[in-house]
This record gives sequence, C-alpha cells and structure tokens, in this order.
Amino acid sequence: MPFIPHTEVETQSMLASIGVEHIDSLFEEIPPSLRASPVDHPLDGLSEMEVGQLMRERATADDHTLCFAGGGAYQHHIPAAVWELATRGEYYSAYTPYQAEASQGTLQLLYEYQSMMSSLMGMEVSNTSLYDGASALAEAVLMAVRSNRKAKSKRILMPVTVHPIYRKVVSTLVRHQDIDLVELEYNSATGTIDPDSLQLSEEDPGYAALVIPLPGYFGTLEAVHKLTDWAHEHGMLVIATVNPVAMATLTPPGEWGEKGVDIACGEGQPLGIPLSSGGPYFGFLCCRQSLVRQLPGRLIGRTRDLEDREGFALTLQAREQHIRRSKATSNICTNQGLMVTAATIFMSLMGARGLEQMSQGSHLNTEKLAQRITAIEGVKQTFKVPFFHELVVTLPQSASGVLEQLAAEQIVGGIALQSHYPELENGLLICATELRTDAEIDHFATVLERVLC
Amino acid sequence: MPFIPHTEVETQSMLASIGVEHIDSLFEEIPPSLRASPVDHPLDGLSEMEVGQLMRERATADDHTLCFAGGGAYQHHIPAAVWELATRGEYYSAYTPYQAEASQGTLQLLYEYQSMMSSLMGMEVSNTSLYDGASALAEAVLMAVRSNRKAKSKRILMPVTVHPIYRKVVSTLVRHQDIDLVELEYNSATGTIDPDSLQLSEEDPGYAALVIPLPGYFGTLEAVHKLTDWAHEHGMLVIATVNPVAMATLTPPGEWGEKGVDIACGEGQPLGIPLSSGGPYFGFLCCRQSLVRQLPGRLIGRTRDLEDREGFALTLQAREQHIRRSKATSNICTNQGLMVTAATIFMSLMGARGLEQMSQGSHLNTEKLAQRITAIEGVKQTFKVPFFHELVVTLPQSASGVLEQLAAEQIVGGIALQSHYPELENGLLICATELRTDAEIDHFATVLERVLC
Amino acid sequence: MLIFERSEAGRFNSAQRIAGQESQALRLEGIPQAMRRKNSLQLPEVSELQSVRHYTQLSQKNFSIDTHFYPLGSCTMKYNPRGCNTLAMLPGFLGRHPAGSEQLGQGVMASLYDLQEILCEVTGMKATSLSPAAGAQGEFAGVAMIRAYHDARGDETRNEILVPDAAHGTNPASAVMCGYAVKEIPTNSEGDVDLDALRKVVGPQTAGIMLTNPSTLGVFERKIEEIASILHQAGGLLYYDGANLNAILGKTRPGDMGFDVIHINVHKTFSTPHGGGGPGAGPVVANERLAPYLPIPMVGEEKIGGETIYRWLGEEDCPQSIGRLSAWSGNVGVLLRAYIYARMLGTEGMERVANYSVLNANYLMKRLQKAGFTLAIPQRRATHEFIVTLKREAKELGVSAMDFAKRLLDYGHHAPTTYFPLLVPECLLIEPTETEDRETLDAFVEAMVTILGEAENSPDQVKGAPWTLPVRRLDDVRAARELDLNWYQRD
Amino acid sequence: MLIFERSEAGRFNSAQRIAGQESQALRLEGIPQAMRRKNSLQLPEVSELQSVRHYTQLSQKNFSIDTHFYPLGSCTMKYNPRGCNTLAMLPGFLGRHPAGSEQLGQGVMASLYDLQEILCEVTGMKATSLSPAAGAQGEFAGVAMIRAYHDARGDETRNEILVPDAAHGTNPASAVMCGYAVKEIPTNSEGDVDLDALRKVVGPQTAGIMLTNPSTLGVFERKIEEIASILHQAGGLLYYDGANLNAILGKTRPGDMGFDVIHINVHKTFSTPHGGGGPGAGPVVANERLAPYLPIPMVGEEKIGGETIYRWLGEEDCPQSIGRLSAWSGNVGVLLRAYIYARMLGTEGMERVANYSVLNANYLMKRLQKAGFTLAIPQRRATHEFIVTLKREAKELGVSAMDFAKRLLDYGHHAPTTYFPLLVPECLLIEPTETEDRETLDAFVEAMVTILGEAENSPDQVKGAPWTLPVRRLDDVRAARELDLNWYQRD
Ligand SMILES: Cc1ncc(COP(=O)(O)O)c(C=O)c1O
Ligand SMILES: Cc1ncc(COP(=O)(O)O)c(C=O)c1O
Repeated sequence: MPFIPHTEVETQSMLASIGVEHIDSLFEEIPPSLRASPVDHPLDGLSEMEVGQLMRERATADDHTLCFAGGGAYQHHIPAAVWELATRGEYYSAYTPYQAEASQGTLQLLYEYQSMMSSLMGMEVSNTSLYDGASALAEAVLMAVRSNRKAKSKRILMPVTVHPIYRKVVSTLVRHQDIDLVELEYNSATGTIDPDSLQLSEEDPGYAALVIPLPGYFGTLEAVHKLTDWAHEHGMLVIATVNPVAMATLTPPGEWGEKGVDIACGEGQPLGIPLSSGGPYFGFLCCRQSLVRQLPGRLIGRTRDLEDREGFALTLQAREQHIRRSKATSNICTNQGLMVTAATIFMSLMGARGLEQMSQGSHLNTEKLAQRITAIEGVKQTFKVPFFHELVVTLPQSASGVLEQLAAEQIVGGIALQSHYPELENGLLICATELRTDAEIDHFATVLERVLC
Repeated sequence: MPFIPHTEVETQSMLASIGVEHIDSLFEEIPPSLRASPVDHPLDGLSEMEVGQLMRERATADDHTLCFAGGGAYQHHIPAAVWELATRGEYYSAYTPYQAEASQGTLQLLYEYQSMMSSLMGMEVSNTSLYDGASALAEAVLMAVRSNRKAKSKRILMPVTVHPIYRKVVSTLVRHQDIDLVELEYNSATGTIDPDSLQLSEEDPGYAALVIPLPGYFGTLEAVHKLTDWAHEHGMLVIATVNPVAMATLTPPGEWGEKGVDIACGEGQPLGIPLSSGGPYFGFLCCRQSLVRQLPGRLIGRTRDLEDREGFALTLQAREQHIRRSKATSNICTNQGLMVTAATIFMSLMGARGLEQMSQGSHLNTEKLAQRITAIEGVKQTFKVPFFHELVVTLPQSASGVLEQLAAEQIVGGIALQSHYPELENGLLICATELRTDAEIDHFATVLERVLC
Repeated sequence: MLIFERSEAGRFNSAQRIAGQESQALRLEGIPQAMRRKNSLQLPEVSELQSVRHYTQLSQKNFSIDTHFYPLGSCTMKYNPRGCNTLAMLPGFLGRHPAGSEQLGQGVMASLYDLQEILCEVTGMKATSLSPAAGAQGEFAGVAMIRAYHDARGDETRNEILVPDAAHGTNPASAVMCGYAVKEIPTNSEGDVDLDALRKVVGPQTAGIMLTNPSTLGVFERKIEEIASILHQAGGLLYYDGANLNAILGKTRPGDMGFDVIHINVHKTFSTPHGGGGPGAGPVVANERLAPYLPIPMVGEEKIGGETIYRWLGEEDCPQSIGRLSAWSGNVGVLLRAYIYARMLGTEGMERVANYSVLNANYLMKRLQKAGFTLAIPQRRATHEFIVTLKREAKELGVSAMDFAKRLLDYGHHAPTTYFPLLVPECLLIEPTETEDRETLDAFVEAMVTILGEAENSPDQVKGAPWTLPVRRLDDVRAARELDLNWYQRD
Repeated sequence: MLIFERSEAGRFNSAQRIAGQESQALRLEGIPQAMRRKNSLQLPEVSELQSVRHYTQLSQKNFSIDTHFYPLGSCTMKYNPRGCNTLAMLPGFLGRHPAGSEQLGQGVMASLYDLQEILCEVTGMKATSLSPAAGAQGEFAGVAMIRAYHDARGDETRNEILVPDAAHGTNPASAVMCGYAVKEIPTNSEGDVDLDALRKVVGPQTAGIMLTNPSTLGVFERKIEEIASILHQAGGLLYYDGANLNAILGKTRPGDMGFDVIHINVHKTFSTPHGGGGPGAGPVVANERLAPYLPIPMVGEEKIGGETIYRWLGEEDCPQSIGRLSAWSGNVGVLLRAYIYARMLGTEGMERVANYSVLNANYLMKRLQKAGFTLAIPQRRATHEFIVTLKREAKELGVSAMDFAKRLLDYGHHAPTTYFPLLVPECLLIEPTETEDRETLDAFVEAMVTILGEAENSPDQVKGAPWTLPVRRLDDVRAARELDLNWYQRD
C-alpha cells in the first residue's frame, strides 16, 4: 500500500481499539445511496519505477529547446544552491507557519524576503507572496480601490501596454466589485503611453488608480516619473507592475516621480524560479507603510520571545480570511511560499551586484539579438525606442506561422502579438536573457532567416 | 573571488593583525627559486552559469542511451528519496566522523549499514566500505593471507570466472606481498568451475584461500556449496565475491556449504548507486566475527555516553593506518561513505521484499532477453546452464563491431568478451535488469537483428 | 542572526557573476539616464558558503512532515513522496516556456490532460480546469461560475451565498470577492447543518451554498442529499470545498451527493508539498451544468490519425468561461506532482487513502477519549479528523488549547490546528493522515496524557511552553503593535 | 532510535515495488533450489515516510561544512559548491554505463581529459592518471610506480621508503603495501626534515621518500631542493603527498621542487565533498621519468579531421603501467565535481585559494597566540594550517586537547584535528580554509578564549563536554571491548 504504513495485524488491532470489525464500518455514516460505485476507468497504481519511466519519457519529449520568449516568464540563470536548499524537507514539507516557535526557519526567511523585496522595489513593505504576477495586479487594484477613500470613483486607468493576459485576469478577479477598468491606448509610434496626451476634464468622475507597467509589455520604458506625478496630482493612487530583474537597473517604483508609487506588484518568477510551463511562480506585492492594513496576504513581523530573544511571527492577521472571514482584505490562504523561499536564497546568492549583472546582461543580449534579427531582410524593429530586455519586431509574414516552423527546430522563437494586438499583425515579441550565448543568438537568426525565405 | 568571502578592507585589516603588508609576504618561506612561473595555458575562471552551459552540453552528449550491459555495473531502479536525502548538506559536506558526538547522524547510519549489509550477506560483520568491488576483493585476499596462519601457503586459488578486471586489480594491489594468484579454469561447456575436477595432491603446498564468485562473470551460478566445503576441508579460507542484489534471491555467502564462507565482498553499486561511468561506487567487505581484527576499513560500534544513552563511534581503530601506521590492516583512509549512506537509505526504502522483487525482476527480464535474442538467427546461448541476470551469447560475428553499430543507435548492447577470454571470440555478455521493459528488449533485439544481417 | 547581519560591504559571491559583465564596462547607453536606478540596490553581501550555511541552519528550525508528526487539522499533512518532486523537476519539465508551441509541450500537456480526467472520475463530475493556484482561488472560480450560470439565465436577483458557521474563512471571503452577501447557517449539536435554519433562509435570493463534506467538524454531513434538494429546488447551486476530500476518496463522490462544482486542494489530498505556505493548486471540477463556465485554459485532446495531440483550450473553445485566473495555466509543477501521486495510487490506492486516514483518526480519537479528553462530538464517527475541546481544562486548570499546542512542540509533535472551527471553544482539530504509523499516534497520545498531568500538577510547565525550541513563546501583540516588517526600514 | 526499531513485520513500502513482480507468481524455475536463499532476508520493514523522517532527523545530528565551521586540520574542509553537485548529477552523466562505447561518452571523457591537463599544469608534472579512488590509493599507486621504475632498471636492492615522523599514517601503510620497509626520519625543532638524519639513512637501499609540503606541521619544507638532490643522487625518488596542496596552489609546484610523482586529494584541494567518509579521488601525477608507469585507464585525445575524439588508454597504450586499481576508471562523479570546481577557479582562482587559505590560517594563528595559546612552531609562518599545543594546559589544569575539542562542539564549532601529527603533544591542528569569513574566525577565537577561562575556573565544564549535543561524551573503550557492530547479532 503505497505510503500507508499499516500492517494487517496493526490494522486489526486498531480496529479492535475502536471497536469495529471492518474499516468499512468507519464509513457507516455515509448514506448507502451515496456509496461510490466502481469507477468507469479504473487505473492501476504504478510503482515509483513505473511512473518514473512514464514521466521521464514525457519530460524528454519537451526537452532541449532554445528559448527566445519572454512576455512575463524568463529563463534566467539559477544558482544550483537555490533549489538544493529550497527542496530540503524542512522547507518543502512544512505548512504555513501558524506555530511560530516551530517554524522559525520559514518565518525568518520570509522576513528576510520582505526586506529584500522591499529594497528591490524601493518600497517600505512587502507581503510574502500572492499567486502570480497577474493575480497580484488584481489584488493591487482591489487594494487601491479600498485604500483610496478620497477618490469617489471605482475606476482604474489601465494602459494597454500592461501584459494583455494580466488585464484579463484582473477583469476576471475584480469584475464583481463594480470596478471599471478603463483602457489607455499606447502611442503607435513609441509603443508606450504618451503622458502628454493625458487629459482629465472637470466633469470626469476621476479614477481610483493608475496602473503603470515597467517595462511595458512591448519591452519598452514607460515615462514612469511623469505618469506617477500626473496620477498623484489627480488624486489617484499609482500601482506599478514591474519586472523584478529589470528593477536592478531601472528606477524602482518607490522612486518614481516626486513621491514614488503607492503599490508595486509583479511576477517574481525571474528571481530564481524555473519556467516550468508557467507555474508555480509567485506574485509580489509591496506598498507604503501607511497602506499596510489594506495589504492582502501573509506578513511576518519581527518580535521577541518570553526571554527577550528575537523571533518572527505572522502578524496583522486581522486582515486575513481566517480571522476576518467575509471582511478580509482577500480570500488568499495558501500562497506561493516555497517559491519565495527560493527567491530569497536566490537574492542572497546573487547579491545586488549579481542581480545588476543579470539585469544588464539581459539588456545587452537583447540589444545584440535586436541587431542580429533586424539585420534580416524584411524584419524591422516595430517601435524605435529604448527597450529593456524585450522588443517587438515586425516580420514579413504571420508570426504565429513562423513560430510553428521554429518550433519544429526546437526553438521557442518568441510570442506572436496578433491575437492580443490585432494592429500588430506580424508582430513578434522577442527576448534574450543573460543566458543566451552569441552562438545561440546566431543560430536563432540563421534559422529564422531560412524560415522567412 | 569565487567562494572567498574576504573584502579588500577585511584582507587589509587581517594582514595588519598578522603584521605583514602583502599576502605575498605570507609565502616568504618558499625559496624564490621555487616560485611558480606563469602557467603555459592559463585558464579563465568560469562563472557557475558558464560552467553550467558547458557541462549541460557535455551531459547531453552522453544522454539517452538504452543499456543492456552489466559486467559489474547495473542500471537498477533508485527510489528518488535516496539521493534527495544523501545529498543533504549534513551528510554530503561532513568529514569522516572522528568527533563522534558531532557525527551521530553519519555514525548511526553506518551502524545501520553494517547491520543491513551483514544481513544481506548472511555474515556476522561488515565494514563501512572500501573503494569498489575490485579493491574489496584485493583487500579480502590480503586479509585471508593474514588470517590463515595455519596454511603456510600464500597462494590464492582464483577462478577465471571471477570478473577479469577484478583479477587484474587484485594482481596490481597484492603483487608486492609475495602472494601467488593461481588461476582455476572453467568448464567450457558450463562456463563454471567444475568442483569435481578439483584435486589437491599430498605434496601440493596448498592455498590460503579460494575465491568463489556468485554469479560468475558469465552470469552463471557456481557450485558454491561444494566449492566452499572442499576449500574448508583443505584448510583454505573461502572468499566470496558476490552481487548484492542477487543475494536477495540466491544463497548468501554466510550460508554456503557447511560453515559458510569466511569473507564476503563485492561491489555495492547495485544498491542505489547510479552507473555514473564507473564511479563512485563502493566495495563491501564482510567476515566472521572471529576475523574482525583483520578487517580493513572503518568500523562503527554501538556504545554509551556519560549519561548511559546509546551512541555510536568509530571502533577497533587500532587496525587502521592513523593509529597502527605501517602495521595497519590496510592503508585505506577516505572510503566511499556517501555511497554507503545512499545504499543504507536504499535498503531501508526497498526492504527485503522490494529487494527480492528487484532481484527476481532482473532475473526474469534477463530470461526474456535471452529468449528474444537467441531467437535471432545465428545467435546462440553459449553456456546452456542457469544464469542469474546476465548471460553470454555467441554472435555470428565479432561482438565489438556489433557493439559499435548498436552504439550509433544509442544502445549499449553489452560487453564483448574476446579481449579477456580469447576463446569466446564472438561472445557477448548481456543483461536486463528490472528496469528494462518488454518494448525496450524488443527494440534491442530488432536493432540487433538488423545489424547482424 | 539575520542574513543582513552576515553581510559585509563589498563582499561578492562572484561564482554567480554573469558572464562577460564583470569585465565589460557597462554599456547602458540604450537606457536613458532618467530611467536608471539611482539609489543603489541593497541586498545582503554574503559569500556562497555564508548563504548556504545560513539557510541550511534556518531550515533546521522548522518542524515539517519530513521531521515531525504534523497533525494539523484541515491541512492533511501527509507524506509528500520524494519521487513526485524528483520527477516533476526533470529538466524537460522545468525548462519549458509557457508560451512555447504546443508541439514542444506534449509531454506536460498529456500529464495535465490525464489529471483532469482522473479528477473528474474521483469526484463524479464532468470537467476539470486545473488553473486555480490554490483552494481559495478554486473557491473564487467555483462561486464565479455559479454566478455566471445565474447571470446566463438572466436570474439576477440571487445575491446571497450560504455558508455554515463551521466553514473555513476562505469560503465567506471568496463569496464576497464574487460580489455576494454571505449568510451563515448554524450547525446543530450533532455537527450537521441545521436543516430548519437552512430551509428558513433559502429563497429566490439564494445563489448557492458552500459546504465541506466531511465538514470542518470532522463528521460526514449525513443529510447532504436533502440539503442538495432544498438548494436545487430553490434554484440555488452547491459548491463543494474539497479541503477534506482525503476522507472520502473512492468512498463517495461529491458529484453523487448533488454538488455542482468543487475545488480540490491537491496540496492536501494529492500530497503535493505545502512548502511552508504554498504553492498549492486548487483545480475546479464541475458537473454538466457548470462545465461551460470553467476557467481557462484547459487541456483538450484530439485524435489526428492514430496520434493523440493535446492542445490548450481558450476563449474560442470556451466562450462562456469565467475567464483566466492567472497569466499562464496555473501551478503546473504542482499539478505534475499531483498527477504522479495519483498515478502511483491508482483507483484502489485512492480508496485506501480514505480507509486509513479515517482509521487513524478514529483510532487516535478513541485513545484520546479513553485517556480522558473531551471530544467535541463524541456521539459521531470521526472522518479523517476530529476535535478535542479543552474547555474544561481551560476553565478548571487555566491551561488553554494554545498552551497544550505549544507544549506538544516540546514533545516533538507539531500542534494540531487550534481554535478552528470557531464554534468549538478551546479546540484542537486533529488530523493524523493515513501515512502515519501507529507508534507515532501512540506517542502523540502519550504526550497528550503527560501534558494533561502537567496541567494538573505543574501548570506553569504547560503555560510557559515551549521550552526546548529555538525560541520561547513569541509576543504576537508586540509583533502587531511595534510593526517591524523590513530590516532595511528598522529603527 | 534505530531504523530497525521502527520496523514492523509485514510492513512494505510498496511504492518501491518492482513492476509486475507483485502480481506475478515468482517464476524462478531457472534457478536450482539449492541455490536459492533459504533464511529469508532481514531488512527493516518501514514505510517511506518512516525512512525519510528517520534519515532526515539523523542528518540533523551531524556537524558539516554546510552547518558549522569545520577547521579540521589536514582535511581542507572548505565550501563544496552546490553547482558542482548539481552539474555532476545531470542525468546524462549519471546514466552512462562504464562499459559503454567511447562514442557514447565523449562528454564525460572530454571533462576527464581536461582535468588531467589542469592537474599537470598546476603541479608542474607531465601526465595524470585519475583512477585512484582516494589519497591513500594514490599513494599506493605512486609508490608502486617508484618500484616499477627501479624494477625496470633492474635496480632490485632498493627495499626502503623514507617517511618523516610527521607523516600521515597512510604514508607508511602505503609503502608497506608496496612491499617496502619504512624508515622514519625525524623532524627538527623548526619543523623541517632533519637533513643530517636524512643523509645518514639514504643509501643504495633507498627506493624513495614520501613527503608532504607544506608538512603536516603546517610549515613549508624550505630545504626541499636539498632533500630532492640528496635523494636523487642516491638513486631514490620523491613522492609528494598532495593532501596539503591547497596552501601552495599557483604559488609553487611539486614538479619544480623535484618531486617525481604526487597524488592530489581532490576532496581537499578541489573541494569535492567528503560525504562523511568519502568518496574522494586521488589522481596521481608524474614527471617524465615516472609517467610510463601511471595506472590505467587514462583518457587520450586524438584529432581526427577537425574533430577531437577522446579514447581510453589501456594496457596496449601503456605497457609499463602498474596496472588497474579499480574495476573501471575511478570515481568519475567525484572527478567531474573537481573539474567543474577547477574551471570555476581558473588559473587566477587557484592562486587565490592559496592566498586566502594561508591568510586565514596566519590570522587565526596570530590571534590565538595573542590570546595566550602556545604554538607548536611559533617562529615559523603558518601555511594553510598550524598547530596549537595544549601541553601546558593539560599539565597545569588537567584539561586535554580532547577536552578542548569536545567543548568547542558546544560552542558550535567542529573541533580541529587532535593528536596529529603524533610528534606534537596535546595538539590541535587547525585549518580554517579560504572559504571562511573573518567573523567566523573571530568567533572561534572567542570560543577558545572562553574555554581557556573555563579550564582555569571550572575545568569540569570542559572535561565533561560536550553538554549540548545529541549525546554526551561516548565511551570508546566500551565500544571496543563490548563489540556491537551489527544490530541483528546483538545479544
Ligand atoms: C476547509 C478549507 N477550505 C479552504 C481552504 C483554503 O485552501 P487554500 O489554502 O488552498 O487556499 C482550506 C485550507 O486551509 C481549508 O482547510
Ligand atoms: C597528509 C595526508 N596524507 C594522506 C591522506 C590520505 O588521503 P585519503 O584520505 O584521501 O586516502 C590524508 C587524509 O586524511 C592526509 O591528511
């Protein structure tokens, strides 16, 4: 019996202690009409050896691809120590640290995470994760609406340069709160929001918050300072949704404009989390200290024990569902703790300098990629503006068709933009992190060239 | 500076504490004539990311082969928990447990290993490893010669069915001790030693020990009971060299003949150690309790602490080089501890029943393989006798040529016997462990068939 | 000691430098000055050994399944097979970009598809979406689906979700996120939903009810068919909170009980690790009625020629879907672990999970009862968990459930869930799970008995606990009052 | 608690059953009855969780580099980079059968070849064989090569190997295994080999000398060139025990000192893990003279067309080789870790290793000296390690080096090597390694000073140590007298 330790003898003696004869008697309270009938497709249990054979075959089928896609998920270098440590049983098989004294490992680590992530974002406070970057943005929107009591409006200004799927997720998650997501178009020459085009008339009901992405989905750099100041002037809160690796090089949200943003969130995956078909990743969410009581998710506080020693514990739990129930800041309970464990170890191993190098290396490699790809006949850089580690190129033919041909050669060639941005018909979003070698970039370009002609 | 924590400031202040200005001054005692000149081929240091790129490429080059070779190294199922636990830093990065109180983890585990390995071999005592199966046999020979004071002879009777490389290793390692390794030929029909052919005349100087392999190198079952009794009758000690997985099915050395063998050794690799191009594996060595003071290698004893609690410590260290120096039972110091850690966890996870199933599964799969392969025209079973999980087949052409062709199709098709056994010109030693599926056996046979015609 | 306190200005773990960046002058002309980071980034500056030693030592301060008995009620802390971890972390799975072509993901997609099928089968439902990242997101999805169903029928007066008072906090919180008002239903002394009370509040304003069965009281809701018919007759739907599915796997199916949609916490029933907080995954499974509203993406199967091809199902395939819950397709790595586990169990193994989790719970309950502890619902059979109430001990001896919990830590057991469900005073919700052996359960009983003795004879021993852990009892009030959430912002 | 005590008859971890064997009746007709196992095999019968929990808990009872400062002299316990482990355990490396065709092993063979080259370069020698499994096997190989050399010249009177009295026990033991008599050479008060004594014993019977440099006394043998010429003039050869290579990497090379053959403990200098006892690897590296005798196999390189092809070199290629030391080609997995480490260091990194290991040792030595500890050889510069002698403390306070060692454990530091080298009474051989930070060294000094204070004021505190570990001091005498080596054979 896989994973069940009971011998027949033990089972019998335990049943005897309980005072029943058969295990089945323990289920006597289930009405007979509800007893499960045999399933239609019974599955044999596999041994670890057999399931290993199956899964190794399947993993091999997906292996050895060369990746030039980003779009919210990036293949960065991950120091080996990160996962060798994070998968230690003591981290891997613990629950949420409800019993603080028996969970100081996880709790201290999470406090360290809060500190590091706040520092990276230039913010005062960080929670210990939400599900992913998309749901973190949704929670940020809900939080902004709750927090901005001055603005009577529940409208949110949402640039179209925010990740298109994030916008859909936000819509799914906030739809029932009477929140209006108002789209803000980008300038078709720059691929960014034009701050000078923003106008708010007197009779405009206003907005609770403006969302600003950095980099924007097209890899470009939004005018974050101007946008932040404009929003603040108009009584809005500012929500940043940013790439954490980029923040080692670019101005972090806490330093945008005069006052910095109010809420910063994003996808934590670039900080030591494998691509893994899209998850598990983790969403981060930071804010000003003054908004902390509106923050969803777990928070760890440093405190003292009976003997005045330092220790760590869950705190401000009154925000959470297990205490506040229907009045909680969010319904989140299980978060993405182990991913945060990995990210914390990752940040400690890379340090500021390593993270900066990763950040800049990705930028420089993407510059190389841009040069090499736009040298191909018929391929053009769509927006001729600065980018961070992604950019859009216009191909001479449909990007999705090209991607399928590249896939046949084990290359993930980027992301086709047409389905989310019909106006960018042949647009392809490409990325080269620090991991991509010159030879790989060259190989990609060569194959692309072949495919295009 | 990879792995060196010193900042420039710290380095300076440490130098100041020492009272020198430059690190180079610390090397002033090295005569100037000996200062190293710049090397001919300076190597740039690689970051973990770069060396990762290099090694992943190299590992991929060797990946995805289908293995039908044995010959002392077997691809068995290894439960995932084995290496997830064995590579925990506390095991992985500890030294030999000289400070017992700070090494109870390793020490207790090794005591458990000694117990399990003794049980598997049906012997009283096991050491905690030697380098590998071959050197373990050499140590067994040295031990037998030291132990058998009655036999005046330093001759060892060594059947040719003992692994041919083991015989070479024994020769390398015992050569300087005036020990004679006397070869014992096999019966060309059965591929085994014929016990009835053994004769010892009156004037024969006798032997210190007889070595008995099980299975023999050709995968066959030697007449271990008769051979053991014959050797004991003639004042020899008996050394068994056995496959540990086979011992879950076959009679273990402690039960051979009337009295069981005196020394049992072998290669521990089948117990949870990956193939890994031949190492690290580990040699095991067991003996009668009465011979324990002649045993080489570390031994762990169960004892008590000051408060009468159970504890574990290195014991009988007077056998070892760090105490006895030139009079030690062996020069071994570092052994294969981590491999034994893995093997112990492996045995606990498999249990007797799992190990028996692995053992029998390998036997049954090899029977299937034999049937399928000998059904190919021109391929014959060389020795028509019972085998365990390996057998010799005679091909219609040179085995080494065939193996190269199979390699081109990513199949490791066995081991060619000709170089060690010129009389088995086209002989191929093949093996199918429990891991080989029917489909894989069939694929192998199909490709072999194609190659042969 | 914090990692920051090990930091030294200028120290750099250069093994993790990025190729080429060390020597190259930074060439950031492409990035306008105004956009560059000005205040330099502060992170700990430690060597690799310092980091490895720090996080190894820290880990040892945790209790976990791999080190301790962890009978945390409602959380199903059973053995997380290491094989699931190793196989889910094969390079082929870890390296796949989520936007990669379906051609390059058939291995993982086949596994996800199979898992969808298994979850349908084990719950008696029609279709599965794997995308919710945890139970609470599954709840949101399920309730949103209920809402989408009513909306699609133009039935827009329904603005209430019913939730028993024993429910987990996520239930009301999720209902509110879906725009519903929450109405609590009382539980009767037998631990069942009070049917009279239920009948009174059900009406045309009722969108649905959220139930766990077995409930968080550790008993099976026997009147579930009646509840279903009350709801369905009133036009409301039934949501099944799958947190307690472990108790009934292969025994009875939510679909047969009359539920319309359920979530499954794979980090409970399917033994994916909880990782000190997450990640989990909370697949939602729906019957015919609600299947069209499942969140996207899902995995579909097509037979082309002899071959099976898997593909993502999105908006075009599922036009009535409530939409997307995450940027990609949920916690795939977690789902792979759940899939591997499910395959190792097989159909028979699932029923065994229920059998032995319930056996262990009833055994432990009986032994504790015999040892003098008061059960919350003594007249009922336990399911996979049960409740001890220490009301008497708290009153007579001044030793609370929390004190018991902390003292258990000293004896090497993680504490059960405390003070949940809210309606039972001074309670311990105890869930041993099927992967614990009898010796361990016996040791737990022994510890409980010892603590009871201490509570009677030397109560300070219990009230001052824990004594042997890295810290003594922590000051939660101070943590909340003198907020210290960020080392870099400390005073 | 032993794993056997967790065992219960009939328990089976069936997740690890072997496919098909469970249901199939055993079909062992192929195996004669007489050959089948009769007494059924006894192994612990535990569940997977029991095993995982047991070995996880056990591991926590170890000190290790990953958890503690581990200044074990002569053992070079520095950080074992996790990257080396992860990369050496890539499936492509782990899965390769050693008898597989060279075609299918070019990845691993390229790495081994490169490592051979690196080791030649760093030692100033001609050729490397990677096959010895540890230092001691390297010693055996080296001395056997010396013997093969003399034999090949028909020089058969040489039957002695010289070994300084400070030498590691493996040196004399290895010489004896090669059939030599061992003659000890005394060390002078400066820590150098006594040259007069050496000159006296060198003669036509001298096959060679085995030396470490820096010696196990932690000082550099300054007269090494003279020693070499004394030996060489007498027709003897020089063996270099590479255990202390860490101190001179990139600074000076054994080849330049006049050594003919050396071994390298890659589990010291090249930071492969020691695994609680092993495995290590002990490559032997030889100069022109001894290269022909190196053990097989080695890896050779051939350029065919533009391509480089690696192949195994065996008996045919190396007819004068001393032969094989192991069934295959040594501890390949360990060698891969060493190779990865060497590549990460690069040439400059190697010299940095020497620089900082020597800096740390001298710093620690100076601080301990200032704190009142007696150095064995105070007048010399330390290399990567140094010796404190507690002779005075033992005599005056009755507190031995062993007591100090045990008390250090209470303060969270692994003890230095005790009572080695044998010629220094009550000694601690202290090797901090280059990967430890200054704070850690300072903490060690502080602990030593505290213990010294305790030794003066409350010596029982020290003599009774350790107090805080899983066990108090263990009874070694009882362990040897009442031998208990096997749980199944216990009384
Ligand atoms: C009864 C019950 N419902 C819902 C949840 C929420 O699930 P999750 O933590 O996966 O979001 C939990 C988990 O704690 C639970 O116990
Ligand atoms: C000086 C010295 N020589 C030789 C050895 C033996 O090396 P190994 O343990 O690798 O066999 C050691 C290791 O302890 C040593 O310190």
